[in-house]
Order: sequence, then structure tokens, then C-alpha cells
Amino acid sequence: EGEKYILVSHAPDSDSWWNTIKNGIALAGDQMGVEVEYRNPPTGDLADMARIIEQAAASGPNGIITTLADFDVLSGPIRSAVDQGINVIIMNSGTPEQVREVGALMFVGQPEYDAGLAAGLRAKGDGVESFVCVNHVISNTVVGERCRGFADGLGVDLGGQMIDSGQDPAEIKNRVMAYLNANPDTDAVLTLGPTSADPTILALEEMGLAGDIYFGTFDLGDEIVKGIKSGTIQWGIDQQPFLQAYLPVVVLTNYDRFGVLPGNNINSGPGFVTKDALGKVEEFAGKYR
Amino acid sequence: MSEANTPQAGQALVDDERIKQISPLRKALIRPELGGMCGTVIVFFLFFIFAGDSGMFNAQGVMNWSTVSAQFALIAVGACLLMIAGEFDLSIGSMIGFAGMMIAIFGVTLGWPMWAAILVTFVLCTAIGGISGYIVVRTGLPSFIVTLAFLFILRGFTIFLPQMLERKTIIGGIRDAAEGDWLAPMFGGKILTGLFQWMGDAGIIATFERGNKMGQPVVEGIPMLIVWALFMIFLGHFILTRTQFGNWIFAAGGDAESARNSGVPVNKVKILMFMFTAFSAAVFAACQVMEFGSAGADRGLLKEFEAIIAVVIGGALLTGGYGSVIGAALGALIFGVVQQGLFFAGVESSLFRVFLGVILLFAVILNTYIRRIITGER
Amino acid sequence: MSEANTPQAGQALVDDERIKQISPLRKALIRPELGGMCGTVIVFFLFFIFAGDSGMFNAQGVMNWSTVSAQFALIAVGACLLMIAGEFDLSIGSMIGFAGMMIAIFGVTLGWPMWAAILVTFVLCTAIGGISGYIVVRTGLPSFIVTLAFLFILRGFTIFLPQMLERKTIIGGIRDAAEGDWLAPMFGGKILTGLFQWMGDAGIIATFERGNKMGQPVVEGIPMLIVWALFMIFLGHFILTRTQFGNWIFAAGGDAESARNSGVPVNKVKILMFMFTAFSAAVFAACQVMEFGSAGADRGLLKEFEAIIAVVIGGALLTGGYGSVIGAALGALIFGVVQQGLFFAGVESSLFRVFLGVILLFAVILNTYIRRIITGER
Amino acid sequence: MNPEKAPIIQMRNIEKHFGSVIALAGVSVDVFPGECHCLLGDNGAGKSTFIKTMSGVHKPTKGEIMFEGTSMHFADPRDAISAGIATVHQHLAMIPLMSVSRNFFMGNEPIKNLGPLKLFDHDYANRVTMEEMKKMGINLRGPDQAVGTLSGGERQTVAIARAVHFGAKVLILDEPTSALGVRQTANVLATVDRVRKQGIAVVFITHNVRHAMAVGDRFTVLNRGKTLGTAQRGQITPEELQDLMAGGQELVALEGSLGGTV
Amino acid sequence: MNPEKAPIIQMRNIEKHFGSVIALAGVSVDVFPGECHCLLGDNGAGKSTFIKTMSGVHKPTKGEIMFEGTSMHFADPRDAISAGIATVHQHLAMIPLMSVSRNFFMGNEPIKNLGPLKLFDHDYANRVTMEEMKKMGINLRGPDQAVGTLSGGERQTVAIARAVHFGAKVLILDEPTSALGVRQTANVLATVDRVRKQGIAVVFITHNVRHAMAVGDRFTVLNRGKTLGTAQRGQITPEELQDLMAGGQELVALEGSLGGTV
Ligand SMILES: Nc1ncnc2c1ncn2[C@@H]1O[C@H](COP(=O)(O)OP(=O)(O)OP(=O)(O)O)[C@@H](O)[C@H]1O
Ligand SMILES: Nc1ncnc2c1ncn2[C@@H]1O[C@H](COP(=O)(O)OP(=O)(O)OP(=O)(O)O)[C@@H](O)[C@H]1O
Ligand SMILES: [Mg+2]
Ligand SMILES: [Mg+2]
Repeated sequence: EGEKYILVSHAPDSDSWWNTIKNGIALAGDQMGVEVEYRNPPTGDLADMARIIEQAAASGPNGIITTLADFDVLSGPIRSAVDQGINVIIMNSGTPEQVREVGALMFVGQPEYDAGLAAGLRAKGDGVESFVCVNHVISNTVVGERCRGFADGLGVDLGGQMIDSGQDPAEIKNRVMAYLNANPDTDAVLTLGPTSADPTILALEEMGLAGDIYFGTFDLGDEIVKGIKSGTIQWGIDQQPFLQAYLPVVVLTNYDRFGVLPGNNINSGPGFVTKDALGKVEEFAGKYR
Repeated sequence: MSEANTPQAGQALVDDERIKQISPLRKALIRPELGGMCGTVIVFFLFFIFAGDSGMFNAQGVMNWSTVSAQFALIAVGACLLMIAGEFDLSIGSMIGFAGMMIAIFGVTLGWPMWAAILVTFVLCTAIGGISGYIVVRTGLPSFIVTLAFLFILRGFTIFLPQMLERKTIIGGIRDAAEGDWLAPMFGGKILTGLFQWMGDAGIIATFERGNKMGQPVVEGIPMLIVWALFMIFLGHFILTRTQFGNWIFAAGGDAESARNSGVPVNKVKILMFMFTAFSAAVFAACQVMEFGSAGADRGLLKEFEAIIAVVIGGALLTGGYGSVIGAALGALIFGVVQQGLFFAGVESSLFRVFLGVILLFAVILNTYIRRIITGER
Repeated sequence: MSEANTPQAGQALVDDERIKQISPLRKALIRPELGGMCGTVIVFFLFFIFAGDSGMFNAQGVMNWSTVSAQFALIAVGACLLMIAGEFDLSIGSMIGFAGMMIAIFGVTLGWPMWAAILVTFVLCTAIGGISGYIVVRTGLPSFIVTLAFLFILRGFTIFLPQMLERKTIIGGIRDAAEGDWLAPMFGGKILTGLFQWMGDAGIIATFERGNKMGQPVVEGIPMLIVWALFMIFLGHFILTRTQFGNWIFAAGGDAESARNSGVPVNKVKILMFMFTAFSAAVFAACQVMEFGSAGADRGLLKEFEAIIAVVIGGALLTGGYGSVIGAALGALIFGVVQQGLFFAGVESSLFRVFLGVILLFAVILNTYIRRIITGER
Repeated sequence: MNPEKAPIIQMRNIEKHFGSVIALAGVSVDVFPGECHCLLGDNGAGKSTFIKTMSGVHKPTKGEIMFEGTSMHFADPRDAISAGIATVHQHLAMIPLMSVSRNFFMGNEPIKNLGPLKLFDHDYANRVTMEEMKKMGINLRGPDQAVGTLSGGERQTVAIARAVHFGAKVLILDEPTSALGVRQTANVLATVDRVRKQGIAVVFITHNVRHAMAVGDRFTVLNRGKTLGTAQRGQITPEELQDLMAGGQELVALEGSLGGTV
Repeated sequence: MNPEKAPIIQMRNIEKHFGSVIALAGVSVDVFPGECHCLLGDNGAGKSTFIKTMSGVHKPTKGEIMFEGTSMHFADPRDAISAGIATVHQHLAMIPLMSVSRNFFMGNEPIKNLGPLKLFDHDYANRVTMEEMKKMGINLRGPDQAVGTLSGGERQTVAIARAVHFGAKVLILDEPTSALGVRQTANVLATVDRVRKQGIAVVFITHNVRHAMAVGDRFTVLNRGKTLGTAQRGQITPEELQDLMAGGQELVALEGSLGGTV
């Protein structure tokens, strides 16, 4: 009872996707009767994140849940936490090999590149040949991997198809419109999260392309769900962040209490959310989905 | 006092053999916004050449960069007046995020009628602007530091409040909540839709050729954002050049001590300008949340720099006392056109920042040169 | 000149009936870094109470906030000297990202030996710092604008170059490339590992309890980052207070025109300080990439503000001519301890910004008060 | 000077403290309409501080200001200006980046009402500025010329012209001649003389005994925040005044060649 | 003055243009050791510009500067200072936020070598500052007192003391007395006299004929960037000098009461 866990993410403060994570750990914490803290580098600087992991280790928790956003940067601090006797579970990003290498117990989530790749393969199957990837966090090194994966899945060169949209919704909207105006033969739009998806929906509506152009997005949110429902968006890739947060807490608690541990990594995704399966998603988007 | 010119009292300057004549044409051209005007001409010229056939100058394209420019202009007007009054505000961006979030919290989370949410947010933001202004004039601290503190404080609350209340950092559903409200369309609506429909029907502007909007004109109407921007530019320009208060703004920024001794209520002027800046940030935020239907904790990031850049490109002096609202508006236009134009022209988008930096450098060097001619500064 | 004190030449100030006496104790305490000292004491006191049992003050915890503080201190020293010389640099953060990326591109993408990559990067960054300094002193533009331009230009290249060369915004594998290099450990290594091993064995500090490092001390040694920070603090303090050049830095920032008339080579001093600031950013970047093994396009975001905040908390005057390196280092310590301490204390992390803003405001108000006493400013 | 008239300003026992500095320790001075009242004294004697309390810049720590017989409390310079007190401060209150006409009317803008809006009446301002400057003997290139392009002497003249224009009742000049050349000085002194003859009260601060003797009707000497007394013109010789200004002590003995020249 | 001596500085046909402004249009002046050479002239006549070319702040557009008989090109003020020319500028070159001793040695820091390192010799600086200030009659609280806490007169005195200390051969004073009270002025004039008698050449700028006559050996009047000529002491009356300074024309006619007082 009263074990203490810390979840360290790589996301800047304002990133909305991580809310679901916060809600997930809050719920798991309540249910298991443990204390879980959420920590992140305020500006999303991975070097700061490494310091936070070190700090987390120093405060002597029972376990740490963290992402492996950049193996080079984070493997050192994670390994030394493991060496110190702290149980570590990797969530969200990382590969099974890397997870093994840092000595973590297991991995819950789905690597960004692979998710992109899966999406690309799916789009290729739907006949997509060119696309534009709206990257609202160009300087964030993790999220861009999705675009690369998608391009590789399609089997095309990423080249200039990833645009740096900035984070201002009006600018995102107008940049997407500018791109589509200048490149009218673009087959598909890929957005990397609610921040870029919401204005993109408006851009497509305004250009009369909504439902006409192939539109996929990562991560869910209110507007995305509405978009899927109305047919503007073909699919949203749901990594089910709730699981990425909830399961590690449960697993760690049970491991600490009873020494039980699942035999393998857990894939929280990829879940392609399409028009057909929207009920619960709609209800909980942005909170638990 | 010793930087005295040769001519003595009683002799006209122009009679002075020690000063070469300046041609009347040159004199007529030399105005604070000249740099901005030249920049605008150059920028349009370049993009006509390099992106003329990319759709940048058809109806849709024009609306595209106009909207972006209007956004910049909206906050640039506030920042411009504040800068002329001798202060500046690094919290504009955070204020935008904060204002949007407040509208969402009041209107959606707390379920107030949208007009009430908007009005209360405006009052709140303007009051916060007033507080930072009050701290600046009372303590005499540089506004850089005080507003930097507010940059962090406001952003902190913008992230913390929705998390505490709604367990998420984006609050959506604002459009639904604003349905039927009388005030909301003042920010999120479009005007002249009839005119554009007619122009579309008459073939003056293109209509959609595919998709679910087939037959409708590519531009539906003029977004309220642009209307607000034009209104604020007009208002700012009018206040600055035509009213007593405008003279006080210049005086407060030119030399606060002298202005105070001459009977200008400098503190009042500065605090009011901080409030006006906060007000324009709130207008920006209101337009944004009404158009996009959601408020996010990351809205407005770095907008303070963009506002300052537009103002400075427009010829205002960072240290106050000199500048023009028209210049700031042109600065915003240049900024918007370059940013969108690079997309139309298909330039690698991450190079946008490099262009921005280079343009900024050239613009200020040009402006400094112009200003020295005007004011006889050395 | 008219702000004359009562006493006439020939009479000691202390004999003046019109000035109340200041107690010697108060006089001894009144120094630029006093605010920083008070702040440090308060901050440690508070965290002892609220986070004393959270591991914040065990070996590992101390090393944690020391490292973070050392990071801040490294760039704060450069920013401090530059600010005392009357200018400031908004491009510090972008320079950190740029420098790291250059090391990675030279060392990994182009495959140069690591020492060459590091040295060339240092030369390049220092030269860029020199260029912005040159532009500032030649054009007389405010450094805010010039370095804002460089903020965008450098960040633009930091994103653009790796994308062009490697099609990604992060370049890894630096640790492998640095294997066996003679220069790399100067930035990424640790010293005094023997001592810490002994302390671990002797039970003075905790050791790992399991895993493949069992028996080794939790703190392996002192990272070079801390060594560099201490070295830079010492160097900066020494230059500022003990050398002729230090006097020139104060003079250049206090009043450039007067200093120039008195024979101080003001332009040279300012340009050198810009170069020094760029150099400290490059050291920061080198330590970072060597420790973490990769360079990312988002490294160093907003670090310029953090540097400026640390310097200002440490008592320097934003407008130049006044400040102390020790103060800046204490500012960095406060900043680091508060940032990490809030984590240790388990405070909601989005509130960190709110704390930061509030601390900043209080610190400057306190420092202004102290400064007015010292300099007799009104 | 004009004993039959009542004083327009009476300053009674004015004290002013700045933190730990006591700048004025109880100064009383009366100023009559139509007289030129010279304020003299050492550096730091408190002359500028004194006239700043008179013009509403500082609020006195203690003491009373009577304006036209009634007690006044100026909250800020605007109050003093609208009561009819115009001041040319020692550090010129001119803003180099602004045009001459904007400077001329700074704080006193002419208003043209457009419905509820108060507009700055630029036409009026420009016309008046050009006229007033011509009266002072300065031909401007135009009313929109920036003050920064004027010479020091010209700026001083603008400041004085402005003060004369608005100074309905009292004109205060704080060391207007210290940085001026001979001819500009003569011009300023002539202006003071002219203004005084129009029945306006002038308060004139200077370090130069000769300038004071040239236009002054009464002389008040301040020393370390206190008055050493007021003398009528003709009741005091320049040498006595000189000695008083040096702090009421005999001058430091100088070389023979310098005696009596300062 | 000392015709047997060679001039220490000869300025020949100095011209200086600032953009479209011609500040100096060919000025020639010789300065001899041990003389006090007064530069007089209207506002904007170019006096400050002229001495700034002498002290290395400006490079002359045309013309030649001979120092001790050889042609000199001062690249910046450091060169002039190390050649032995010390200047007190019209706008004081003092930095209020810095301590008196740091200000005193600004640009001329005493060096203590520690191996290859050049250290600022604080002990020496503090000692010398205290001594020099005492010589000028000012007791500081300590050498680390900030200049900002000094009165205007005291600051002026520090600036002059500094110039005297470093001015091995030539001391240039640009309107040092304009803002000073009577006693402070007497003090400065006495200092000039003392320095001159030590054989140092003094260039002294003022608007005040009496101050000039008090200490000057020769008088050069500038007008609109040109010399109106140089006169020896005794060859010219104060009244003639006055007229010359007003631009070579007769003074504007003033009211009877003002005549001859400026
Ligand atoms: N840096 C500069 N740039 C342009 N013009 C200048 C500069 N410095 C001086 N001038 C101009 O040169 C002329 C001579 O100025 P200067 O300061 O030498 O006059 P001065 O004789 O010292 O006057 P004063 O008695 O008022 O001190 C003036 O017209 C002045 O405006
Ligand atoms: N704002 C202020 N804060 C603190 N002290 C001040 C302030 N203004 C003036 N003083 C002090 O008050 C005293 C009187 O100053 P004041 O300027 O009135 O002298 P003054 O007689 O005008 O001198 P001068 O002849 O040099 O102009 C001085 O000791 C000065 O330092
Ligand atoms: Mg005064
Ligand atoms: Mg001069």
C-alpha cells in the first residue's frame, strides 16, 4: 500500500495528448491505492527530460514509468535508475530491443515510426500515392518519425511533403490551404495530433475538400472524433494512451506486491479508429481516449 | 544641449550655408512607414515573380495571406502603441492562450452564456494588462522583466486551470456553446457572404469544382478577424495621429520625465497602453476560439515576438517615442505575405525562420537610416 | 549634473547634516549579489522543510540539482558579462541547438574525428557571436532586435540542415563516434570517480543495491559540465573584478559614449562579450551532446530566457553597467534548485511557470531596492 | 517690487525630503506679479527642487503653497499648468523625436471637438507654433520638423516660447542660460524682461550674478535647503550677492589674477 | 605666451563633416605648453567638435594634427590619452553606476602583472584616487563609493582631477563651469591656474567672458566652423571678445537695463 511511482514524459506542458495519460495514472493510482506523479520537461527539451529521470531516481520511488523518446539521451539515466534498484517500465515510444537494453521490465505502447509505417501501408492499400504531413512540432524529434514511417509505408520519398506548420491554428489552417493550392494533386493529408488536425479539418471544409481528400490523423480529440463521424477523416490512429498510462501502474504495483509480471510487452495500439466504432471513443475522447 | 546646429536664432535653417539641401521629393517620401512601404512593394514584387502562378494571387490565395496578416496586424497594433509609449510586452502570446482558455472555461466548463464569457474574459485580460502596467510604472522596472514574469505566470495558469477543471488541456465544443449567441458572431463570423456568393455566381471569383461545396465560391466571405484587424488599425492610427491622447503616447515614450514635467499623465498613458495591448490579445483569442471552436493551452506561443517583429519592421523604435500604426500594419502584411508566400512558392518550410531573421535585420537597418534622416538623430 | 548632493568640496559627506547615517553592518551587506544570497538561503530553507525527506538532499539528489544549476550557470555567466557590457543575446538557446547540431553533423554525418568537429564548431559559433556583435556595434541597433533575428536564423538552420542531410531532426551515435577521442571526455566525462568509489565503499554515500552496477556508488563522479560551470564562473568573476578588461566591461555597459571618450575600446569589448556568450553556449552544447550522445533540433529552446532570468535574479541590471558573476551563479543555483525542488516536492508541474514568474518579480524588486542604495540612483 | 499688489504665489515653510536626503528644510518665498524673482545658490542648494514643488512635479513634504491667496495642492504638473504656472526645467522638457509643434503643445494640446471625440487640432497647433517661433526670431523649416534637428539654443528658445505662450500668470525658468552662447543669452534675458513687463511673475534661477542683476527685481539666495534671505534690487551689490551664493562664507582665497572674476 | 617654446599641438586647417553638416570648415590653432588657451564661440560654433578631433574622438575629415612637432593620427581616444592629452568632455565622461576609483582609472587602468595576466591594481587605484580627491578638497566616503552618489559639482571635480592626473602634457576642458555654482567655479579656475603654472598646456572652452579673461593667456573665437582669429591676453578687451563671441556682429540691442551685463 502507498507505493510511489513516477511517470516521466517527453512532452511539453501544453501538449494535450498527455492529458489522457494523466487521467490514466490518476485512475490507476486511485484504484490500486498508490501514489503516481506525472513529470515532464516544460519546453519538451529531451536533455531536460534526462535530468528529470535522474531526479525521479534520486527521490527513491518504487518504480518509474517513462518514454524512450531518444535512446541516446535517455538510456543513461534510465539504466542508472534500474541499477539503483528501481523498476522501470517504458511506455509510448521505444523499441523492444532498446527496452531490453536499458533493463526495463517491459514496454507498453507503440513506437512512433512503426505506427507511421502501419498507417502508410494502410493508405497505400487505399490507393494513396502522395501526401502532405502537417507537423506542428517540427523541432520535436519524436513526432516527426510518424511522417517518416508513413512515407516509408507508402514507399515514397518524404522530401518536401512534411510541412512545418507552426502551432497557431490560423497559421496551420492557412498553410495547409496554401500547400494544397500550390500542390493540387496531393492525395492525402496526415496530421500528427489534435493541434494540427483541428485546423486542418477547417481548412479542408473551407476548400470544399472535406471527405474528398484522404485524411488520416494520429491521436484522438473532440474535433477529430467529429471529423471521423462526418467522414472528413478516414481514420484516426489511436495508440490508446490510457492503457499506456494505466497498465504500467497496475503492472508495477502488482509486481511490487506479489512479484507477478506479464511475460511479454504489451501493445497498446495500433488502433485504427474509423467511423464504424465510435461510440465510446466519442464519449471519452480527450479524457480517456 | 551642445549638439547645436549652426544656425542662430533669427536665421532660417534652410538659409544655412553649412547644410546641404534636401530635395522636396526625398522630403515627401521620408516618413516612419517608408521602410514598411518599400518592403511591401519588394515582397509583392518578388512573390509575383516566384509564386505568381501558384494560386497565391487568386481569390482564395489572397484571402489566405490576408487572414494570416490580419492576425499579425491585430496584435501588432497593440504592441505598436505600447512600444511607442516606451514599453513592451512579452506576455502577449501567453495572454492570447490565457484569454482563449478563459472564454472556454467560462463558456463551456461553467456553462455561462457565451456573451457573458467573452465579456468577462475581456474585462479580466484588460485588468491583468493594467496590473503589469501598474507594476512597471510603480516600480520603474524594465517592462521586459515584468512582462517576462507574466509570460510565465499566465502560461502556467493556462495549462493548470483546464487540467484542474476538465482534466484536459484542450477545451472544445465552443462552437456548439456559442450557437445562437449574439456576441460570438462578432468574432467568429464572416461578412459580405452574399456579395461573394454573387461574385461566384457571376464568375468573378472561382467556384469549387469538386467536393461537397461544388458551385459555391471559393471565398465565402470576409472573416471577422480581418474586420477587427482593419478596425483596430484604423482606431490605433486615429488615436495616435489625431487625438490629444496620441500626442501623450508619443511624449510618454519619447522621454517620460520630460513629458511628466510638461503635464502629460505618463503613468496613466502607459497603463492604458498595457491594457490596450491586453485587449487586442483578447480580441485575437476570441476570434481564434470562435473560428476553431476550441481553446488550447499552447495557443499563442511566441506571438509576442511576432508582434514585436511586425512593429519593428514597420519602423517603430524599440526604445519608444517613434513609430506608426500604419507601419506596423504594413509590417504585419509583409510578415504574413512572406510566411504564406514561401509555402506557395514551395520553399522548404523550415527555412522560413531563416528568411524571417534576414528580413528583420534588413528592415531595421533600413528603418534606422530613414529615422535618422527624419529626426536629425546622430 | 544638477542632482548635486548637499556637501561642498572640502567637506566630507559623512559630516553632512542633511544625510542620515547608514549603519556599517548594512553597508557591509549591501552588494550586488545580496539579493541572490538572500534568495539562495530562502530557497534552501523552504525546500529543506517541504522536500527534506524526498531524497533531494542525498548524494544523488544533490548531484541532480547541481547539474541542472550548473547548466544554467554555464550560460548565465556569458549572458551576465554581456548584459553588464550593456547588450543582451536572445539567440543563446538557438545557438545551443545549432552548436550541438554542428558537432553531430561534422562528427557523425561527415565523419570527422570528434576533436576536429568540436573545435570547428567552437570556432564557428564564436564567429557567429562575433558577427551579431559586429552588427550591433556598427549599426547601433538594439541587440534585442539583432539577436532576435539570429534566434530565428540559427534555429532555422538547426532544423533545416539535419533534415537536408539526414532526413531527420535528430542525429544520434555521437557517443560511438567520440569513442577514444582525446577532446570529447573534456565535455562528456566525469572526474573524481575514484573518490566517489571510495566514498561509496566507505559507506559515505549510497551504493547501487542490485543490477550490474551493484556496489558502485550512486554518484559516479562529478560531470565535466559542473567542472566547466565552476571554471566559467571563476573565469568570469576574475575577469570582471580583477582585470583591466573587467573595468572596460563595466564602463562599456554603464555609458558607452563616456567610456569611448575615456579611451575604452567599447566596440571591441562588446564584440568580445558576444563571442564569449556564444562560446559558453557552445560549451553547453558540447557537454550536452557528449553526455547524451545525440543532437536534436529542439535543444536549447527558451534557454535565452532562462539565462537572462538567472542573471537578473542575480542582481544584474538589464540596461547594463551593473551586476556580478557570483550573483548570476547564485541566480542559476536558485533557478535550478527551485525547478528540480518542485519536482522533489511533488508540486503540479504546470505551476512551475507560475512560481518562476513570481520569483522573478520579487527578485528584481528586491535587487532594484539594493541597487538604489548602492549607487545612489534615484 | 509692487507692494500694492498681493503676491501671486506664496510658498510657506516648504520642506522636501527624498528618502534620507533633506533637500529643502523650510523655505518661504513670495512671488509678486510683474516681478522677476531670482533664485540663486550653490549646486545642490535645492533651487530646482524648490521650483519643482512650485510647478507640481514634487509634492512638498511639509509646508503650504498659496496661489492667488488660496491654499493649493498640485497633484501633478497638469494642475499647476492649468492654474497658470509654466516652467522651463533645467533639463529641457523637449522630446527630440517629436515635431516642434507636437512638443510645443505637449500636455496642453489644443482640442477640436468632433462630437464626443477630442481631436488634436493640428492646424491650430501648427499655425500657433510657427507664429510663436517667428516672434522669438526662429524660422522653422516647418512645424513638423523634429526637435532633434534643432540646435541647443533653438531648443531652449522653443521651451521658453512655449512657457511664455501658456504661462498666463507665472513663468519659471531653471538655469535657462547655462549652456547658451552670448547672443542666445541676451535673447533669453530680453524675453524675460519683456514678459515681466506684461505683468507676469517670473522666477529665474541662475548661477550667474550678472544675469541675475540684469533682470532681477528681487533676489532670494538658497543654501543647503534654507533661505539666506531675500533682497530687493538696489539693496544689495553684486559682490554681496556673490558672497551669499557661495554659501554665506567668504570666497576661498584665489590667486590674485582670478580675484573677483567669477 | 611663451614664444621661445615650440607649440605642443598644432591643428592645421582642420575640417570635419557629419553627413550633410559641415561642423568645422578649416580651423587652425596652436597650443603652447604652459599656456591656457581659451576657445570661445556661439552655440554650435564647433568648439566641442574641434577639441574632439584633438582628443582622438573624431578623425578630422581634412587637415593635420602636429603633436610635439610630428604629424599624428589618433585612431581613438586611447592614442591621444597615451600621447598625453587628457580631456574633460562637456558631457561628463563619468559612469554613475561605477565606483569613483574605477571611474578615475577608466581607460587608464593601473596594471599589476601576474605572470602573463594583466591585473587591475585595485590597491594602487584606490590609494591614488583618495589622494587625488583629497588634493582637490573632496573627502570621499571610500574609493568604492559610486559616482552616482556624488553631487554634480563633485563629479565635475573628479573628472578634472582625473584629467589633471593623467594629462601629462595637455589638458582640455569643455565648458567645465557651466553648471557649477560660484564656489565650485572658483575652485575649477584655481585648478586651471595651478596646472598651467606646472607647464601643462590647457585648452579651456567657455561661454563666459569673465571666466575666460580670468585664466586665459590667448583667446581663439570660433564662429560657424571657422576661426575669427586668436588674440593675446591684454590685446583685447572683454567687450571686444564679447562681440566676437556673438558671431562677430554687434549685440542685439537690449533694453537699457540689460546692456553690458551678459
Ligand atoms: N556626431 C555629430 N553628428 C552630426 N552633427 C554633429 C555631431 N556633433 C556635432 N554636430 C554638429 O556640428 C556642429 C558643431 O557642434 P559642436 O557640439 O561642436 O558645437 P559647440 O561649439 O560645442 O556648441 P555648444 O556651445 O552648444 O557646446 C553643430 O551644428 C552640431 O549639430
Ligand atoms: N529625485 C531626487 N531624489 C533624491 N534626491 C534628490 C532628488 N532630486 C534632488 N535631490 C537632492 O536634493 C538636493 C537639491 O537638489 P537640486 O537639484 O534642487 O539642487 P539645485 O540647487 O538645483 O542644484 P544645481 O545648481 O546643481 O542645479 C541635492 O542634494 C540632490 O541630490
Ligand atoms: Mg538645479
Ligand atoms: Mg560644446
